[in-house]
Amino acid sequence: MIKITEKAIDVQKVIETASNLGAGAVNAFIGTVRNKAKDKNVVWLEYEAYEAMAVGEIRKIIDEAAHKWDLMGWAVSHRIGTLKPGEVAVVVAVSTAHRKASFEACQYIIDNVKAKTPIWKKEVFDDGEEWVDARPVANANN
Amino acid sequence: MIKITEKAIDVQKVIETASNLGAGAVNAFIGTVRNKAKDKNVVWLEYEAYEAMAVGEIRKIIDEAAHKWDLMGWAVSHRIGTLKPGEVAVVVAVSTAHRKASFEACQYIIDNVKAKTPIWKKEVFDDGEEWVDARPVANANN
Amino acid sequence: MAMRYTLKTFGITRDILGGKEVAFEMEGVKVSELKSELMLRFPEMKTLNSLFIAVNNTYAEDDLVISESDEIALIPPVSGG
Amino acid sequence: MAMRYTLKTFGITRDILGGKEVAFEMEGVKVSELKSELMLRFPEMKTLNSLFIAVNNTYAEDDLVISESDEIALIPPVSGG
Repeated sequence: MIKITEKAIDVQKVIETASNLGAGAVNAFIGTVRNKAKDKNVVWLEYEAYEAMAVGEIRKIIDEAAHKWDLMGWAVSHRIGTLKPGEVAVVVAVSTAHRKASFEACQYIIDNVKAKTPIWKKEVFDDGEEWVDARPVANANN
Repeated sequence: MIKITEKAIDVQKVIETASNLGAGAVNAFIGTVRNKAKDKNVVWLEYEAYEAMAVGEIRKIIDEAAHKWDLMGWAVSHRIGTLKPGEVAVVVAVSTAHRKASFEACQYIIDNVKAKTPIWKKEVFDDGEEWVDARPVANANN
Repeated sequence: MAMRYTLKTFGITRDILGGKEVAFEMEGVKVSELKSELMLRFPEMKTLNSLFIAVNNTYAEDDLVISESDEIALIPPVSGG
Repeated sequence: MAMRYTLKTFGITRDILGGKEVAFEMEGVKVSELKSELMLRFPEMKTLNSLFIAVNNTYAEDDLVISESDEIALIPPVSGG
């Protein structure tokens, strides 16, 4: 399951989707909205995705991971829209026969989802807003 | 939260207990009962714990992890009693500011819980039963 | 002959170009030419950490030839998760 | 003088000793002596991958001196998770 959604993510459901009777290990990564960024208070975040492409890019990453490790189940869900601190932005869950592979595969997937998937977030502070990582830090507040 | 329980583990609740508003990352490991072991069908598992000591040993492991990484939240729940394939035997969840530490800390905790905590499991097959890892493999079926 | 492309914008590129889908006319037919022309007309694009072009939902190489009917998207630095 | 210890058993050691809490008399007063005596009286204990003794909820070193009022537990190879 690959899902880009405006609705709150049901973490339990993502984990269940990734589970498998033959698997002994499930690893889940849950990315949540922090209440601080660059020492400023985060009021909310805005996420947007190029949805058609994002799903395809995540599928490529999953295929790579399934090739490197013996994935018995997997699920990725990414939220878009307006998110408040504490809310869940992304969940990646994988199941494997043994635990080491579950950690490695899950980390591979979230690292690549963050690096390659066309999804963007804007941090909205008390005193301004900023597209994350768009510009070098020195120009970030221009 | 450290819990040794005969009741089904509420995975979502363990994850929520480990979450923290200042954290951007939660990693959760879920150990489930496989339907196969040593190429035989697992009918059920029996888990038992030396409870008073197990809680203390897990606490030491958490303290070590909190010292190595900056844990913002954590929770460990281990099931005991009779478990069927597919059921959740253990959940470890930690939250940290950034994702790399969440993977490392969670893996450290589950690796050590498995190696050091006085909890035992017996695999019950169609044709016999066996305390896991109790004896060298060559003697396992004596 | 000038070509008329339709550009989908995301993140900071939407703020810079001022629209979700922007008509863009230019003589060039390659991804590299599109990038140069964007930097020329919108100098703020040069301040970004990176800019990729996706054509029909796939990251495109610089020498890919684009046509008016392609789905062309501007991909500024991603920051999901 | 023989001491009378109470041993808590877990996992396979319960099957071998045949009880959850087993009275165990011996002359020795050290963890190492308890281990040797167990191997002697229950030779099957020698087939285990490992055997630790916990005294008052903590893994005990071989030279620790035990007393009749201690909570003494046999810890065969653990297999949680």
